[in-house]
Amino acid sequence: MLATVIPIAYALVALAFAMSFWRLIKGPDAPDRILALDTLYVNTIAFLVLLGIHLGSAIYFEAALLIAMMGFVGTVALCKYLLRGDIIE
Amino acid sequence: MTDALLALLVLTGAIFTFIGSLGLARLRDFYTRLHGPTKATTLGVGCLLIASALHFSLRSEGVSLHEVLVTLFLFITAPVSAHLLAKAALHLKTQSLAPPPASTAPESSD
Amino acid sequence: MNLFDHLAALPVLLPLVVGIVLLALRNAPLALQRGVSVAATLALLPLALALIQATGDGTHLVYKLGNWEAPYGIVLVADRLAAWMLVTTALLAVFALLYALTGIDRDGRHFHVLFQLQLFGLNGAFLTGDLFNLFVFFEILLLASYGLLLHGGGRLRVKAGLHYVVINLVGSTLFLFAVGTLYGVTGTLNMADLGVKLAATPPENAALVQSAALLLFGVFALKAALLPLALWLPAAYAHTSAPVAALFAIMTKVGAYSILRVYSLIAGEQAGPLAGLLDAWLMPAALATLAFGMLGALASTALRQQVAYLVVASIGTLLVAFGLGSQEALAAGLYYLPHSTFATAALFLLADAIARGRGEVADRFESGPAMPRARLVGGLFFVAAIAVAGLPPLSGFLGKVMLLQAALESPHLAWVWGVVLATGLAGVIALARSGSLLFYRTLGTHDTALEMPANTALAPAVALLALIVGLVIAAGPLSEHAAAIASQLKAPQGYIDAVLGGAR
Amino acid sequence: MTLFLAVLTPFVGAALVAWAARFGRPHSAWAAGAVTLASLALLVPLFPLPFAGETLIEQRDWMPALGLNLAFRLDGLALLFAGLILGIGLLIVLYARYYLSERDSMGRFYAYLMLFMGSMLGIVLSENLIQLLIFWELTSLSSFLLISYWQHREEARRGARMALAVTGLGGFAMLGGFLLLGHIVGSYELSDVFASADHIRAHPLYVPTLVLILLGVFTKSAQFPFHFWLPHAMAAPTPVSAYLHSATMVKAGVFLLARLYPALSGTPEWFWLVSGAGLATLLLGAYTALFKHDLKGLLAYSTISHLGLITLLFGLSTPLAAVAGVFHIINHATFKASLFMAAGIIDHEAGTRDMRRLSGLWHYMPHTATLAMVAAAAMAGVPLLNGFLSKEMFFAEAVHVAEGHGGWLLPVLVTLAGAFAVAYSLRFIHNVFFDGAPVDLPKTPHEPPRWMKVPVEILAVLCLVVGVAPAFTVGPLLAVAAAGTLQAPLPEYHLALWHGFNTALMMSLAALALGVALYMLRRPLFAWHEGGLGRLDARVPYNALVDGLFGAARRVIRTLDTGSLQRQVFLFVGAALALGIAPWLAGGTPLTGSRTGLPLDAVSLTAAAALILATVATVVWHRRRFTALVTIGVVGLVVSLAFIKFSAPDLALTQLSVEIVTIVLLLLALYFLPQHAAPEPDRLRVGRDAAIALVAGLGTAALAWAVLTRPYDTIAGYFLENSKPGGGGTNVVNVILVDFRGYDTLGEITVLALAGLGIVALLQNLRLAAPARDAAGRPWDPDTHPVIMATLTRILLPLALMVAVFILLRGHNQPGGGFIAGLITAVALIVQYLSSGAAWTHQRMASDSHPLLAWGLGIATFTGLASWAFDHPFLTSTFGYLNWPIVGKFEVASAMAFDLGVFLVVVGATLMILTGLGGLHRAEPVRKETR
Amino acid sequence: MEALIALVIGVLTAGGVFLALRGQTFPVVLGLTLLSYAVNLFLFIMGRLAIGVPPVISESAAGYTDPLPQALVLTAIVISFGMTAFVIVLALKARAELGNDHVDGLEHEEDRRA
Amino acid sequence: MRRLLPHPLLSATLTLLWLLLVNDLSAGALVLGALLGWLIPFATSRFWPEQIRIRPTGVLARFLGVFAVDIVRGSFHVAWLILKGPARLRPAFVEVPLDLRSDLAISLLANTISLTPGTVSAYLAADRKTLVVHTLDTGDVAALVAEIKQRYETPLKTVFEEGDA
Ligand code: NA
Ligand code: NA
Repeated sequence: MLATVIPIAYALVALAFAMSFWRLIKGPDAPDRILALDTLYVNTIAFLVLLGIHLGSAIYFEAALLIAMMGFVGTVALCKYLLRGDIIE
Repeated sequence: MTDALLALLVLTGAIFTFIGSLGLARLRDFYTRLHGPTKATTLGVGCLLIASALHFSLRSEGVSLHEVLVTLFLFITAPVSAHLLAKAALHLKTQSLAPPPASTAPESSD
Repeated sequence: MNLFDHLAALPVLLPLVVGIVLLALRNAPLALQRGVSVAATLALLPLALALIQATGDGTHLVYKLGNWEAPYGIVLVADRLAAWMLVTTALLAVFALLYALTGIDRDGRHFHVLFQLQLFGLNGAFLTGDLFNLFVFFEILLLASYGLLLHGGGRLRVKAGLHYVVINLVGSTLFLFAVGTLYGVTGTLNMADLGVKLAATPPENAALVQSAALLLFGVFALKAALLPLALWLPAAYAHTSAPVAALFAIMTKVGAYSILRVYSLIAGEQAGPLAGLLDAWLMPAALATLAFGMLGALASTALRQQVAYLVVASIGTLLVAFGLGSQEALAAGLYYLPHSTFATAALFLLADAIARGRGEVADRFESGPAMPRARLVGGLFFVAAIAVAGLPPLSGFLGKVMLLQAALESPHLAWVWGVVLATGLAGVIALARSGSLLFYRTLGTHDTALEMPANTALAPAVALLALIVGLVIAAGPLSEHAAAIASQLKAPQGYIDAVLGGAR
Repeated sequence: MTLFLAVLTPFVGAALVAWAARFGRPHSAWAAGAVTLASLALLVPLFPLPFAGETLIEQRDWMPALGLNLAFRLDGLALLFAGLILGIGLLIVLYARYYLSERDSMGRFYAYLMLFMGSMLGIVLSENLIQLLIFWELTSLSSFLLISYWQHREEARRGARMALAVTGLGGFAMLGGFLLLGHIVGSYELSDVFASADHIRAHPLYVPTLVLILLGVFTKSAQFPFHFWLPHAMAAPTPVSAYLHSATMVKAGVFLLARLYPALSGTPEWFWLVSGAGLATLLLGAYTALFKHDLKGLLAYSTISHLGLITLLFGLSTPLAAVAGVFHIINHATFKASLFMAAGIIDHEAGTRDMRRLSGLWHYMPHTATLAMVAAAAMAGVPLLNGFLSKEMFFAEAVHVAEGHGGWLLPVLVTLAGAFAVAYSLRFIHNVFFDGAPVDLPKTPHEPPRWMKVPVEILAVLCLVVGVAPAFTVGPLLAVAAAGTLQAPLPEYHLALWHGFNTALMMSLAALALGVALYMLRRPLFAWHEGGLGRLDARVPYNALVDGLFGAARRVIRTLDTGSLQRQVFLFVGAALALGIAPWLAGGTPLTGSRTGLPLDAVSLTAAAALILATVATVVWHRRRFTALVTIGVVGLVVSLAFIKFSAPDLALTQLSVEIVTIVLLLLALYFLPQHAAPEPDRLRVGRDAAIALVAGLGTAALAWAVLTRPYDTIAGYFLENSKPGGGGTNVVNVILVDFRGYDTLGEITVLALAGLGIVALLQNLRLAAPARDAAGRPWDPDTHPVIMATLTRILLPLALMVAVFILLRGHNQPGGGFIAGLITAVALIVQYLSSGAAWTHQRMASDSHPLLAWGLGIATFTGLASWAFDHPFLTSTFGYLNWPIVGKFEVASAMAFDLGVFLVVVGATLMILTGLGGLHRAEPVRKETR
Repeated sequence: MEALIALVIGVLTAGGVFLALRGQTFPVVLGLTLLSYAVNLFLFIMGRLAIGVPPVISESAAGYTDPLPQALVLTAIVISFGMTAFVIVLALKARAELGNDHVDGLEHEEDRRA
Repeated sequence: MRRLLPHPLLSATLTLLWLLLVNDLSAGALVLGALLGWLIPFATSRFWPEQIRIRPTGVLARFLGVFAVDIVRGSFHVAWLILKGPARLRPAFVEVPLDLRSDLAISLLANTISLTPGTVSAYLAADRKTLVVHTLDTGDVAALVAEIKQRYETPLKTVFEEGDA
């Protein structure tokens, strides 16, 4: 049953990725793009977890963990730039 | 049984992930778009992580709960990101369907 | 293992360790930092000489880092060529550093750390037997050189530095493409092993490995400042501080060294599809570079700029020798290498002293006030100019004679002779003009405010010129050693056996 | 050894002389005299040898590989020249002692003079051609110093540079000639060269060899068309002119003709080239000399003409002509040197050398006048003086050879030249010492100091005694010198004043008569000359040539080296493409190999599409900088996805962390860079760049494809096998990094440390204006550190640190390791800077990262060095398993210590870079943005 | 798949080269970043493409991909990170010293007026 | 005690998370986890000058329960709205007056709001007395504000601020 679901899941995640990316290109404003990038990061986490379940390997876990952290930092930095310009003050 | 549960979790997770991005793509202004990723996506990944935890705990002898860490991370960071994004959007006076209250536009530092 | 067994590794480890120590001592009194830095640089000399000694009989000292066999681990290989480069570097470094102690090392932060790590990079590049490791050490010596080049700052220096950095970053990218391709085809990175594997390249891969090897040549040509990739050098060298420019006299030689090292292993007579790979490219580029350098020397409007172009010319001469490729020609090039290094370095140091001594006009070719100690400085300039122009009786002349003689048997005879002799004359004309404008055409005024060049500032230049005199006096044994190096390069099998002996 | 010492003495003497000057002006003169005498004293005892028909050769190895030995030779020719150089040198030293004024530094003058003397001796005593060339060039250099001795004078500087350029040209040509000669003979030793004379003349390379060598000769001896530098060299002090430009340096050329006469002469090429140049020079010099108003100018052109005469003699290539040539070398040296010195005295006493102002000096300096007249008469070839004898022999040979080549032209021309010689000599005498009264001289002339005249007297007497009784005086010297020249038994000749009424005598008389007539007619002649030929000045084309050279150089450099980075990058990419593509053009190698690849899948396709679109977006929007930053973020994300997809978790982790840090860096930079990007300069450049970029893309894609579709065998297997047993880790990538190739990693962290240090150095006193508003002109948000962000990111810090430790510890066996852990730590701390500010963070942690770098590099390096203690090479790793109570069994590996070093360096460098950059804010009061 | 990855590398290189040829420092830095992505991918795939076989030794492993290129790329990533950081700061230094962000310090009209 | 073990609660949490992270409950892991659990707060104590006190009442537990449920509700709610399509949405900004004072409490409230039905905390007024919330689809604003205060703010206040005042 899992075996049948996983391809569908892959497809859904891929679509999600595509739509987030579309928003990133479309914009129109900087916040939209940052939000899209942030969402792309989370979509990637989803993909990695799927991959882990699919290949039965825990090797992708750290990547997911790292993306969660780094994606957040990226978002924070980008927003801070929009708000203050000087991100380390 | 567990297989069904796993499948269900995976599917739910994937669907929520999808819907989150769908909202991001479809909705009309930035503030409404913000909701999808912040909640749906986060929950979607949450489901997938739980599925993964379950999956590995069953496959190998020891329990696998480190997925909880990722979930925790996301649940702390997602709202903060959302908040900062909204704040930035308000600062940039991004076009909005709902009129932002006056209190969000303080006199700016020059 | 006693310390001698680590001999091949010491020239690399010493500057690294000292660099770290100096980093720890960054807040210690300047005198202490200088002491450590000078002592360490001086210590490189006996090490390098010991390596000359140890490799003199044709031995290859192979040092297996991490005790892993080649080609799996990285090996350091000290042969005659490596030792030769190390000695040249050590000698140059000592005097460049001594000049820096006149106060230039105070103009910015971390000078001594950067200087030691620069030596770490240089020596590492000369000793490594692994192609990817060569890339790593290129990056080390580049980044150190970025720091040194920009040391002190200033408008022109920063602009030149930016160009230098960007072009070298693009160069590094190309290096990786080339190394990658070579690995993708041969599955190895050890230069000796590459030599073996490439020699056995099947025909269906011929063009692939050829283009990889040529891309690699492109990188080395950039480092060596070979036309059309020489445009970064003049500004970069002309606008950095004197001791750094002096030290950089060896940097272009790293490119030349790499060409010699890598292509003697992978493109020698025995090298299958790669045999004679550079024949079509190296010689024309080298001749063009030589001509370009001399035209630059003629066109220059200030001394440091002129010396920078003379560096280009010297690399042109050097690569003409390597381009000829015969054992005699290589010997000529190898004898010329330390000469041109010391000569241009000395001239850079003098140029700085002159620029300081002439006040407002600095080293520009305009009539200015008569600088203090003009006789002494002028005399030194005269000698240095003779050296750089390759006039008798100094080693530049001997080197050129060796080169011209070696060209006698070559099909390029006419071109080589024509360009080398013509550029020689151009050099004389250019330098005569510079000297006459800098020292003779002075406005009678004796400006008392002018900075008197201190003995400490002139001594390093004097010492470098003394080294050149040494090259003349010991020309016999030195040229014979150069010939020995060349013969070792012409027979790469010895290197390959020494490195892969364990594995094969 | 003696010859070597004799040559060395003047060089050492130069230093001595300069030093002696400290004790007062005269001392350097005495020192110079002593040095000259010393050199002479060394040689004189050897002089008997050549007279006994022996040739002394001293040899010691120098560069055997090059065939360059220290080899000296003393034969008749060498003896003659050594004698001239030292003898006349002595007189010059004496003369200059009185000539130089108070303002002139004697030490410098005599030092240069000694250098020159040594070089000159070196030339004439050399046995090895390359060595000869070395001294040859040294004469050029030392004469540069001597001519430019009065460096404050424009004409002195110009004259010196011109002389150096012209003789330098000759020198380089001669180098070529000698190399060819050595190549033909197989040795540079003169003895061998003489031995294989016939082989040389027969050799296909004979002509180029000859031409190149003659270029050297002609430039040095001021032969047409290279004669023009000599008159300009007259800017030198007169003693220099007397020495270099009459007796010695200009004679180096003819010396070489004589030296190589046995080896090169006797071919038609030699005959026509040498005698042709000689004749032209003879006539041109003689003619021009007459019209020079400057005393030294006249002498200069007369010198040119006499050198032409000598050259012509050697060109005729009959033994007798050679003898005559040698003889004239001697005579010319004596009378010309004395004339120059006389001219010097006149200049010295009268304050001018302009013959239009100098007149009737007889009344003021009768003694000097007498000496000058004797010498001038010798120059004119008046009987009873030495000049007459050699000129007789010259005329005779001219006639004799002309008979051979059946022409009357040569005799006529040489007679004409003789006539002009008579005329200018007459002018020298009449115009200066008689011909009315002087015209407003700067000072009233009188006889010079006693000792200043002595050298002139000696030489004048020599002219006379040689002229009267040649056989008893110069005879033996000439014989031995001629023998040395010919390297063969001498021809039949006898030196005498009277040979009866022969053609030569007739020609001499004709020359005398015609000469007097020419001088009588000088007024119309001058008018005619000034109207025509006088206008010609060889300096004009020379300057045009030199300026042309500099101009051309400037143009070339200006067009090539524009100081544009874009051009440099373009050239580099172009060169790389040329190099990479060239081998494929030959054909024969298929682009696609035999290996079958992996199937495509939807997810990869989506990701790839996203990456490609994001890349395109970055390129298209690179001027909308913030947006470009977001799109390049996607590129990085997908690249790390690719790493994951293709089994490289470590790479993915690294890429992800680096990605974010880079974005933070770029944001920091963006704040200080201009908010608006400048518009593209021109469409053409954009098109050009796009084209080359496209080709580069295709190239790399093709390269990747070519490799991916080919099988290969790799050394990777070894790593997989030995990772666990040999390296003690199961994460092979990490084991390679910290063990198999730990040396690379050591270098890599050094690079990182260097980046940190370099950046710190760059940031030092870097001042940048902080923009007050964003790109759209909005003021920044007043809320510096949003509470919610600040509070919650603080919660993350301990979590992140824990994850970092986790990643660090497991690195050896699972994806992770020091580098990633370091980046995580750094990022965790950077977030604190982002959300709570630098000031706030620095209250809570050390702000100086240098110690981290030092410790990191230190730990890594000393872990490597530790293996020395166990007799292993640098970086040899070791590992073992400990079993502690409760904790249980766990691994300890030296590689882990190494990885800890990596960790510390990464944290240190990253913090150093980011905080350093972050510290740039509040650099100076906000000012208006400029791009 | 091989063709796809080759295409990706090609696009990254083309973009990188084009941006590296721009006149302002910022796009040049972006270009260098793209180039480093391109070459890192290139170096990585020199070990050929393999899915689900990471080079981490374990009994359950189906096989291992070539670990060496991965190690090389790791080193390359770190180095290019250091280089990028340096060039970014240098760009700021240049902007301060040259008064503008053109790689050759060429001023634009507005600045001459300013 | 305070200086040796600055944040006992944090230490405990970290030790637990470490065990999760390493996926291993062996003694070794526990020791190392405990070590880190002590070391990290110790090293970062200066980032946490103030002691976080939590009233260990059931309030916290109940709050977490509510929270968990609301996340799921929130997600389904949003999902439904998205699928329904943008046309039907009635987005609005709502100002929620705050009783909470401590940064931590306010931040947690903001997060909670963002993760629960139809709301995202968009803006915290400079005086920290009002939190501006964006809602996706609102009829009765007052009801929403009341719900937020009652459902989330009150428990958070009891947990983090009772007794502080
Ligand atoms: Na989110
Ligand atoms: Na997030």
